[in-house]
Amino acid sequence: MAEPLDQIFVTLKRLLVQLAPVGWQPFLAAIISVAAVIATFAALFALATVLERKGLGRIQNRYGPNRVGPFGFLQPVADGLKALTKEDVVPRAADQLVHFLAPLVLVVPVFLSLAVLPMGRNMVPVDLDGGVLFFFAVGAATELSVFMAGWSSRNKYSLLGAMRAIAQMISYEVPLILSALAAIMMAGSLSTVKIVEAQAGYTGWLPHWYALTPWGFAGLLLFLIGATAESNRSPFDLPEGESEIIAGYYVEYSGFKFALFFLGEYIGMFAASGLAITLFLGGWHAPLPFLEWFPSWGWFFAKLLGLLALFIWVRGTLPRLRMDQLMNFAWKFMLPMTLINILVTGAWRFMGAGAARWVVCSLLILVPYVLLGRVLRAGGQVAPRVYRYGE
Amino acid sequence: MSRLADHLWLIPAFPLLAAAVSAVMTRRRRAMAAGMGIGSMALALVLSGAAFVVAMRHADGSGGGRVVFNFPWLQFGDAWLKLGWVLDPLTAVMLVMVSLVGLLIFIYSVGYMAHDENFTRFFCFLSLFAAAMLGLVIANSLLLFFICWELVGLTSYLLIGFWYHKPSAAAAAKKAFITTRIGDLAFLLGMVWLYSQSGTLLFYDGGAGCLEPSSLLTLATRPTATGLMVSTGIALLLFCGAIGKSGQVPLHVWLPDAMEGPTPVSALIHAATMVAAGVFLVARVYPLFSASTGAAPDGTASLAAVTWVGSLTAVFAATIAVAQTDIKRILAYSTVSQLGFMMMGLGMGGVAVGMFHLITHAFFKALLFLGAGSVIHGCREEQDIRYMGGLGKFMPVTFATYGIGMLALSGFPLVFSGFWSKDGILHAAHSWNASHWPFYLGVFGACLTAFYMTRQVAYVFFGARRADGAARLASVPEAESHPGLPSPRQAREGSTHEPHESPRVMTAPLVVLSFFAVALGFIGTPAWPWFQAFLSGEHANLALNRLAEEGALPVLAVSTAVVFLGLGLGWWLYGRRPVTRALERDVLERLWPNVFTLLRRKYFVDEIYEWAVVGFNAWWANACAWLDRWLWDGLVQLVSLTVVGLSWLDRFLDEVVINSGFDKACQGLTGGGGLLARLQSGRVQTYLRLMGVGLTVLALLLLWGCRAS
Amino acid sequence: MVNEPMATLIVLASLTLAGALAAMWLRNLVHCALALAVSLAGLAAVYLQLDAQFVGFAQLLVYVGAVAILIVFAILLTRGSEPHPQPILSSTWLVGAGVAVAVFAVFAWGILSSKAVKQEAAPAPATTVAQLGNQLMTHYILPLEVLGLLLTSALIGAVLIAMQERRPR
Amino acid sequence: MTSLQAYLLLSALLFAIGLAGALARRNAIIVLIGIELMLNAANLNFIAFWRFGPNPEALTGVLFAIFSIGIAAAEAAVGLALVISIYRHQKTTDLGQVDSLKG
Repeated sequence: MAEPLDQIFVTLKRLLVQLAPVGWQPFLAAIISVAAVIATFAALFALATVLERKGLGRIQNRYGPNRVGPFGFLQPVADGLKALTKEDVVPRAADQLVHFLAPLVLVVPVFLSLAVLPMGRNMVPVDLDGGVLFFFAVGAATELSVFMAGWSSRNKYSLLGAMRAIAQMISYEVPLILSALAAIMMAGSLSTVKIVEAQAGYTGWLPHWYALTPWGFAGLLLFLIGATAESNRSPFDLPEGESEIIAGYYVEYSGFKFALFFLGEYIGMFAASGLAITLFLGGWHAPLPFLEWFPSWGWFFAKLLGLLALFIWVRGTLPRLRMDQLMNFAWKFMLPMTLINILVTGAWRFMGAGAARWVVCSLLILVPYVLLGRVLRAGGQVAPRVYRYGE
Repeated sequence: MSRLADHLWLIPAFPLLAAAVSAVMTRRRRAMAAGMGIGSMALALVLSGAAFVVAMRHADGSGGGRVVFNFPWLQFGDAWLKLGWVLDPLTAVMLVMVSLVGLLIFIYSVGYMAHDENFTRFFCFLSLFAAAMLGLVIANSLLLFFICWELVGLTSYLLIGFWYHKPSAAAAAKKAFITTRIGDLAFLLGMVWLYSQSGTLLFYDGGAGCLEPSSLLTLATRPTATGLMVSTGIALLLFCGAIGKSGQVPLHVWLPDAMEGPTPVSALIHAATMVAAGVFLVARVYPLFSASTGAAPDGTASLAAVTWVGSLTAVFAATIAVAQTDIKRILAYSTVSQLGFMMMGLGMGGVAVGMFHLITHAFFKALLFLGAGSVIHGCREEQDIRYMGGLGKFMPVTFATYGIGMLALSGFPLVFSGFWSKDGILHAAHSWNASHWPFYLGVFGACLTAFYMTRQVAYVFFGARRADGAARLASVPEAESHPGLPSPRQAREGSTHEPHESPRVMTAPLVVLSFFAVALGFIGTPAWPWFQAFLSGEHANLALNRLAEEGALPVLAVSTAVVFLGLGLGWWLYGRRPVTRALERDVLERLWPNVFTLLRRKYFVDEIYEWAVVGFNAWWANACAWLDRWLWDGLVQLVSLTVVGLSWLDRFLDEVVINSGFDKACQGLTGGGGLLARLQSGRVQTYLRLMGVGLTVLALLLLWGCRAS
Repeated sequence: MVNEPMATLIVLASLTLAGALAAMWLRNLVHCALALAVSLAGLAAVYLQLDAQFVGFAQLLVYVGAVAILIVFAILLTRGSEPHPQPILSSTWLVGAGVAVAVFAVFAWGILSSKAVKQEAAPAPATTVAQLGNQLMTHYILPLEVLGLLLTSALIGAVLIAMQERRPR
Repeated sequence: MTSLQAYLLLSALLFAIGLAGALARRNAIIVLIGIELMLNAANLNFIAFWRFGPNPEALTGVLFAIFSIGIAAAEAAVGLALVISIYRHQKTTDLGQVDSLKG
């Protein structure tokens, strides 16, 4: 029974593909899946902007946008129209070509990275053997586009913003990949589909998700922190820090290019959280055995919205980090913790099943976590800032 | 009395003592010197007589009538060199002869040298000579014999050169000394060889002496490298010594020149004793000469050599004597001839024959020399017989004794000793079976002797007096006159006073000597050969019949005939027509002019020697000088030149090759370095470009290489 | 003779070559760096076409992601981005170009004339990342460790050189 | 012309362009970019020969390429660090002027 609903899209696509002549069928299949992915995530983008503004509002004890459409849900349409109609101002000194290409170079790789995520049973746009590697490889292009944007607009603030963004993205890329490595080690393959299958099955009521293991949970947290930094959001959104350098690297952008930057940022967030779901939250698997009836892709998008809520929550509550705190946190906390996490995963992998494994691994993670925190706090690098003059 | 043998050394000791004392005395003590000399000789004569009596008593005793006394003299290493003296008939006879003749000559020389200012020195040398001669006679060791032999040589040199201010005397002394020295060298070699072979130099040492049968046997049987027996070799070497001392043929040249010395010296040394030492040597070591392996019983090779040398000398000297004009030179050549006769006697007849002639000759030759001395003394030192003549009337005693001596020398039959001793020799020569030539030579020599003695007496004592004026001297053609000689000739020009008889001190010895010249003959006649028996140790008994034995008579007849032939010839040529003018050419010269000049010039032997020996010496000296100047000096020059050349080469090498070469090499290096430096331009792209070029070349090579495959 | 894969190859090749030429030719250094990134991305695509996925993604990740940014940073640090007056070519550029042409000629001649490269395309080898992992961890473990050491030393070296700048002032 | 030859030609051309840039351009960073291109050309060669080679399952070509990419990255880092320090010393990145290290 779950089968037809679950595979509705797959069967739909197969029907459409059979319409085309055999020679062209692979092209048609490719086009169908691409169109589907782009459509869904664009819709999600629109939904996300509204949800985020309403969520932030709620967090800041105010209403979000409620004027346009019922409860403000047509706000994205309004923003879209605004972006399209606004005049696209390009600074005279700007480097025309690079200025124009920057948003494209940002959006294209991000959409490419979506190709690897298994959104449902048999619903992965491209099943690559080195799926995770593809995801990170493509992700690396975003830094280049940030630089192009910052540099081409010939604006000191934009250049400064771009430099900060690049430094941040590079610093957090290392812990991001290493934390993903833990899941890959357990699954034994780089292919996202295999990783999700590795998390199938339930023991009693608990699903075999990696997140429910000590190293998995630590890995998930580290991954999410890396992901937020990677997409310049919330506590790590220093590049766009309005209070200091206005709007960071896309300060000279307006109109549709500005909208593209936003699109790129959100899609980046969705891709990262999608990977997080694949690696640690069991992909499209249901959380409980008796919930299997709900379609796999449903579960995937539900988890996606959950994570979105988490991001919004984090954005609303945490203050922005200072640049040196940001860097120190990355190299002196995140990097050691991810390495330890890999160590723990190794230990978990080779210790026999049972309580001992649980105790040892959790201790292995908690103790360094506490020690590292105390060391860094003592050093004064990560501690909250004390404003001696401010008070 | 045998103790006398032990003290035989006393005989030579007295004259030696006298010589020593007179040597330190000043010239004024003339009488003391003469007294010492004559006294010591008288003592020596007495002791010699005693020794003669002892020897007579021992003659028939055991040990061959020989008493020996040896004593260790010198130690070298672990061996002792022993000397000693011996008393045997031979020694006794010689002792008596030497001391008697010596004494007479000492007495004579007192008169002869009366007006000479070096009187004491003369007597010192004479005493020294007498001591040496006596020592030589008694020596029982060839070494002691050799020591005395050398002393005798020394004294002969001193006495010949007594008047050293006369250059001819000095030259004659040197000549005598050097010529005898050559002979002595052979004597020394023989002595050393004998010592090395027999191990001892003692003649008689109780069986171990070198003349005793045991060592003689070893010497005679051991061959030398040249095939001669060792004994023959040693004998010949010793005989060379004798030739030198006794003036035999090759080494006789010094004897006539020795007449430069005072006449007593000539008489003593060059007539009686010293020249006889050579003959005495041969007599003393006669066992060595006659030692043979029994192959040739009557004469070994050495005796044959002695014989031949003797006979040759006899004839050779006699021929020269015929043509001499100096009274003493005629006698000197006669002595050489008579020594040749003695050597012939020793060689053929044995010791007795030779010794008997020696003894007799000693007396009558001494007599003749002393006679000549008194003639010279009388004629104011005139020695050239051509300026004498008719002296018989002025010097009756001298004439008489001189006549006796002449007759003894020429061997007037039966009465005079010369006849018996010469006859003994001719008899031995006649019975010598190796060759008859010595006999013929002997006879011819005897005839010549008689001839030249008559010529001399005729010239001196008979004929007209020829001692007139200076004209003669200037025209004297031959080289006889010694230039610059303050000789009696200057005196002659001064005065024409009459020759006078010598004082008694000179005529007395003449008379004594003339007595002996006659008496000695009778002790050695064949009828009563006492002398020969005494020497050989047998007992002599009177047996007239031996005169008529088969061998003796013909020889006696021949010798008398020869003597009468010589006398007659001499009288025929010189006595019949006495020579009236000094410069008149000699009769023989008129007959055979060139032969006469040959003889007068003494066969040019002196010139030959002059040319040969001195020439060779001069040539060799020049050669050495040339060698030294050119070869060695040249070599040194060469070495220095090469060193200089090398240093130049070194400088050249150093300068041109090394310095400049090195500099150029360095420049080359720095140049090359500069070139390479430009390559390192510091521009990275140049390096890349080079690498690109390299890459293409390599790739091309690789592709081209494997194009074939 | 042009079959289907050759077409894509031509497209990708032209993209890569255009990027490379631009990188070498453009006056503005930043444009050169970006052109390089494009060229390397094109090359990554060529690798993918040669069925070497892992290498392609690694190329993308390392070159396009890291090296390009590094070069851009270097350009900014050495004020390369401001336009500078002198000519961009070195004085003896002709020689350099000549050498490059010679090198290309030799290689081309080698490739075209060589018989070894004549045989036809082989079926695509089915390689998976797991096989690569095995090889790396077994056969090539030493090079892997050495590479790690090399990268850490390069990292430290780069940091040292950059750090000096702050201390002297 | 087989596809292998095509890939090899592409790599040769890429190498030539890189070399030309390295030799002709004046700026040090462009030279480094040229060197990067040359290295990539070499990698392309490896992969091409691996793909059309006799036994592709040996994976040597691929591994070679991976290692070479790693090393190229390290080399680029060190190279650029050097260029930056040279710039700090001599205030220029023009290779023509940076020639003090010469014989």
